[in-house]
Amino acid sequence: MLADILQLFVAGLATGAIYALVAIGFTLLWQTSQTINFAQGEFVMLPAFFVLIAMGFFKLPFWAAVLAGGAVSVLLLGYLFKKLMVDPMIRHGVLPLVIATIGLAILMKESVREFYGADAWPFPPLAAATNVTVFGVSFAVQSLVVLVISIAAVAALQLFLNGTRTGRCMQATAQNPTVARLLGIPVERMILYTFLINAALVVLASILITPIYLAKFTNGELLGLYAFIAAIIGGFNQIRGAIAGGLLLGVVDNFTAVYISSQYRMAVPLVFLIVIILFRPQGLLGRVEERTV
Amino acid sequence: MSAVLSVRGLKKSFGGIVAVDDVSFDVHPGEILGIIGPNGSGKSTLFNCVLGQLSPSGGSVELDGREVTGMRPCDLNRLGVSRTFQLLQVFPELSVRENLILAGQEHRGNMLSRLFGRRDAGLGAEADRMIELFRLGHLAHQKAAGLSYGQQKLLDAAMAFMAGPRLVLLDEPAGGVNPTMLVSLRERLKALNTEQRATFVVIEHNMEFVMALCTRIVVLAEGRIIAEGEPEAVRNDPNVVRAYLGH
Amino acid sequence: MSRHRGAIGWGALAAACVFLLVAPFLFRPYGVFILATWAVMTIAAIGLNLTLGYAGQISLAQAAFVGIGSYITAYLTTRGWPFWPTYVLGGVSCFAVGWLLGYPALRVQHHYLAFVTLAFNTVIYLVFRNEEWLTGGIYGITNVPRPSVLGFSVAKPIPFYYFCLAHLALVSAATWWLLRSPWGRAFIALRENPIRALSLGVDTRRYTLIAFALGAGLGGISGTLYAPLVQFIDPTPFALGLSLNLLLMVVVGGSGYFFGPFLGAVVAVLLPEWTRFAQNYYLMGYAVLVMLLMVFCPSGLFGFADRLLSASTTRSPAEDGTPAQEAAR
Amino acid sequence: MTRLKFALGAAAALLLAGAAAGAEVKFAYVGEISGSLAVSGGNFRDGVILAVEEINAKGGILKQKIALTQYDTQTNPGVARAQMQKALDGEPYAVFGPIFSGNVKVTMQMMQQAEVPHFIGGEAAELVTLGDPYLFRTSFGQQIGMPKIANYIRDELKAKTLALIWVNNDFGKGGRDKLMKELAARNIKVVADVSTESGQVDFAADVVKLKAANADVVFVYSNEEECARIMREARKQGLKGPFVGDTTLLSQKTIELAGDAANGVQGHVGLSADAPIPAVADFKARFQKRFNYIPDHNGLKGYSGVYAVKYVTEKLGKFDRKALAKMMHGLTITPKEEPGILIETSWDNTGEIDRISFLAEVINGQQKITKTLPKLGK
Repeated sequence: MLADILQLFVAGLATGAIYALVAIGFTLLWQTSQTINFAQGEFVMLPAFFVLIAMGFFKLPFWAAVLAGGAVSVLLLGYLFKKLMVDPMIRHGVLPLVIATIGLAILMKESVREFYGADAWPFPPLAAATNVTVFGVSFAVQSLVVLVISIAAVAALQLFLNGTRTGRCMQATAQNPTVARLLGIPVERMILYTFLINAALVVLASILITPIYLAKFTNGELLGLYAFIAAIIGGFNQIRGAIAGGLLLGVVDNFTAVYISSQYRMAVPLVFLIVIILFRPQGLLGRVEERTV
Repeated sequence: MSAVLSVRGLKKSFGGIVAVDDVSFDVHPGEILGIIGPNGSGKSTLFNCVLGQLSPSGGSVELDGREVTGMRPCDLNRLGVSRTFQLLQVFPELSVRENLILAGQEHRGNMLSRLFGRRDAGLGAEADRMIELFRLGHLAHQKAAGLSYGQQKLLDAAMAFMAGPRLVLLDEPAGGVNPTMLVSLRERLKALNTEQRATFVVIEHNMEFVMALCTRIVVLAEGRIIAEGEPEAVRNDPNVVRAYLGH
Repeated sequence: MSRHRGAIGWGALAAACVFLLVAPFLFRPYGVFILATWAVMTIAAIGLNLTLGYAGQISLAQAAFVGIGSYITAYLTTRGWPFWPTYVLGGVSCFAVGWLLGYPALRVQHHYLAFVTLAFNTVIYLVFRNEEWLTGGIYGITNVPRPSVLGFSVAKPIPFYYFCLAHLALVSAATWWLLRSPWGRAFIALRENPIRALSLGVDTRRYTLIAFALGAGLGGISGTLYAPLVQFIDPTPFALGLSLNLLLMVVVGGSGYFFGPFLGAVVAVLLPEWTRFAQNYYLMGYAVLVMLLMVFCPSGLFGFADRLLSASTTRSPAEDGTPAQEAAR
Repeated sequence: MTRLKFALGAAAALLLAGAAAGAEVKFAYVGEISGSLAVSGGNFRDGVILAVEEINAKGGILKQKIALTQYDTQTNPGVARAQMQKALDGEPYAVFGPIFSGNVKVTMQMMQQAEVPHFIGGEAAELVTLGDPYLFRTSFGQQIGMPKIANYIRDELKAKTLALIWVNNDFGKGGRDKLMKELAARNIKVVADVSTESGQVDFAADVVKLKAANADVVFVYSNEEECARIMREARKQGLKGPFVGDTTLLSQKTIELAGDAANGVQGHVGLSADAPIPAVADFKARFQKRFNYIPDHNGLKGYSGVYAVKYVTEKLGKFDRKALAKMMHGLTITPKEEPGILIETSWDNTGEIDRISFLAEVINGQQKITKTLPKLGK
């Protein structure tokens, strides 16, 4: 019993950590450029395939492939995404961009399905698929690795944002671009950085989960949705919030499936979310975004 | 004579900062009361508390002797209190005429009659009268977005009078309006004051404007009333001078 | 100049109407079915446009309402009910549910609201799928009968197409009329500046609920037509995808423009068909087209047309409601 | 990569087909190319393509080349109906697909009216009971597979209790409901009934539930990659088997994805590209060469379906839909008569299909057929 709970908890954390990684991206983009990226899930799905292509087609060793695929992804999902889609549209409010990203999601999914194949493909794991058993509970080394690496990544990100000048400039930009501009911060560049960071995060997420999820063109669908939920629960304007939201969601989801209903598994976290939003409209750890009178 | 509006011990604090501190004053029928004070003296906050835009932390607001503290703005408006905002607040996508009709429609009939009744809610004539009064005739059918700043200011003010209010609170009506326009605006307000027996409260920076327009003046500083009385008296009040110079 | 502008609007409208009336004689049954689908989806999109385009309240739950409408009609007509009562019931119950769903809208804003509605949609979908005793679960409801009007059956493709078209005309007329009423004015005020509206006596709370409920109601109506159109109902069509698709219709067409949804639905329903010449690539082609559309006319097709026309003419009276001007409001 | 080449190739082939018109017989694939059933649909479609290309290479049917057109239902009944209408407007000789049973149901009436034989991939039990004389299965319905499995669980495994984990879509739910009935009839108690989502990746919670039930047998009924993930999680949590499944659980794809975790699973294999039959192995090789991936049983379904049409049409000596449908009923085709059928196959007069099937077990990464179950007819 207790073992089960521990089991569920850790498994939930591992999945939640991934949601968190992706949710942080959501949050960053929203903060700095009011971008809601409905293709975020597909952003995680794609890099794995770049790696597979690099390995299968260009015959690179795994790590080289990861670097190559990562670089391509950051260029595509970070730089080009901002230059070609966000920049022309952002002036016109949130909705057109949302629609465009929905289109982008379809495009990415369909391209992978058509050019690489519809079935799931195995992906080389970062750690051996073995388990460690700690008092009666066995944990997959993989999920532990996922957990550790994502925590490390988040910590590094926080260190960067709070510890370095650029990081602080980015935060200033996030809090209030206008003021930041007045302070002489190169807002445009800072925004670009957030897009690159987002791309880096999804690449990391992709490398971490694909060995467990298996590489498949539909991987993005649920993941993107869950990451979005996590970001919202967390308040959508707080990195800490996104993390909390992600972990919370992962754990709640697991416990729901066991102790409430597996048929309504998808629904419970959402209802839970509605309740949170109704009683804390600014989200779990969110700041209130004042609306000017 | 009994007050149209009487504010008693009104308080509003945001976290630690006290923006409005124990403010009390009356507004009498037919008068034009000016509220002046340096920036950040809590004028607009006071307004927003009186009008239910913000809920006051303490004190009470009475309209014709009826407690209306913290009442929703739309209900307060239906009781005959209308206002303008410091920043421009017209509806850019609606035509001038539509803006005016909107400003009045919620005072006519009920939801159903508004749905099934006349398209202009029977306010067409009234709207045209306002358009005349504020010299907006040639613009009647233009989108508000197409108006100049001054013209929008006029429209903004005109909207406040559509429903024949008992009490009108104007938040910096003169802000950013050019001198000539300023004169015509002042005339309009005086005219309305005499014709409609409408009562005004005016927040304003522009001293000339206030002195010329108002019959009585309340001076705020750091959220407290430091002086109150006839324009002349206030002008010479040492506290007021200090407050403004000290600013 | 407003003449010329109006002329363009009315001309286009007239042409479109004529086309829709003669369409069945130009196309094979497949084309007629697609057009009927277009009509049904347009009704749902008009509803969403009320909520989003006019009242400025984003909703990602429209598919749920289409679903509720569909299931009500499917469930009852397959149990011997005549169509019309289910039609009314579908619209009314969605109106009611929409009203309730509107309450969160009073508390939360923007993406939070989008999210509450998104969550609602997911929950409803799971109910459709899991409550087999009621909805037939994943087996769905088969052989939904097509109604008859005054004893004249519209089961055949062409009559049913005209049946859907008639409903679309009805809904459009009603919406047009609604938007010219003080309600329409209040909706726009709600979208552009709720705080000012509030200070002018507009009970924003009530109008928000109404906007939500009306949008939902139209979703339900379109659902009650969707069931007899496809004649088989299962949960899959009513997942989040359709809600996003409807959002796409509204935004691509031009949210807040009366005729936006009509064009948006053309893009969402017909475009994938036209791109099918690209064989396996048709969905990609569709996606790319949507992205380009958003990049080049972010205010939607009507926003685009409106800009072109305003460029060629000066600002013009917004009184007599020509499409172009209605669009402009 | 090769998919790209193939796609271009297909496009080119299409143009050519258009150019070299002449005597053609129209086949249509109407099924799931995108959407949640894209994998099964894609397999089925590629099976059809392979068969069509082979037949055309050999000069076609009755000297007429087959012109194949594809229609994507997006796994959505509304779209399916539209696409089927579009296909019918082209007056095809025979239609293949859909795979999604919902899409079969929504199009059935139209097919009946149009009197076009259609060879479906849907395995939902009730499809053949709706009285459509033009409907033919390409693999047998769950109402035929499940009794075999239930018997196996009772007789071979001597199980009294069973824990069931299934994917909540028309395939999983349909099979689950059937199996429940059969188990009840053999009074085997279902002590855990765990529903999972298609595309689900984290099965920790579900396996915890299975463990808690601690049943004699764990029955896994889902699509290949979910099966693989379930098995991995089960091994991880040390869930004791035996693990029983039908077709998908024992498919080569599942084994490839699950690795060692798949070892020891056993069960029933209806139609399988791994069947111990030279013709099937040969088909698998050709398919893999052509499309660069391993077919699942849907590949075989599409492939053999096309050959059934070829066989019957040539027997009739003319293209006659009605006659084709009539002849199919109660027909048995053996590989001797038509190699393309791969396995001896019979259709009864409801369009239900009957084939031999297998009991198998996964032994160090390989599916080993332990027993061949005869056709029900014999």
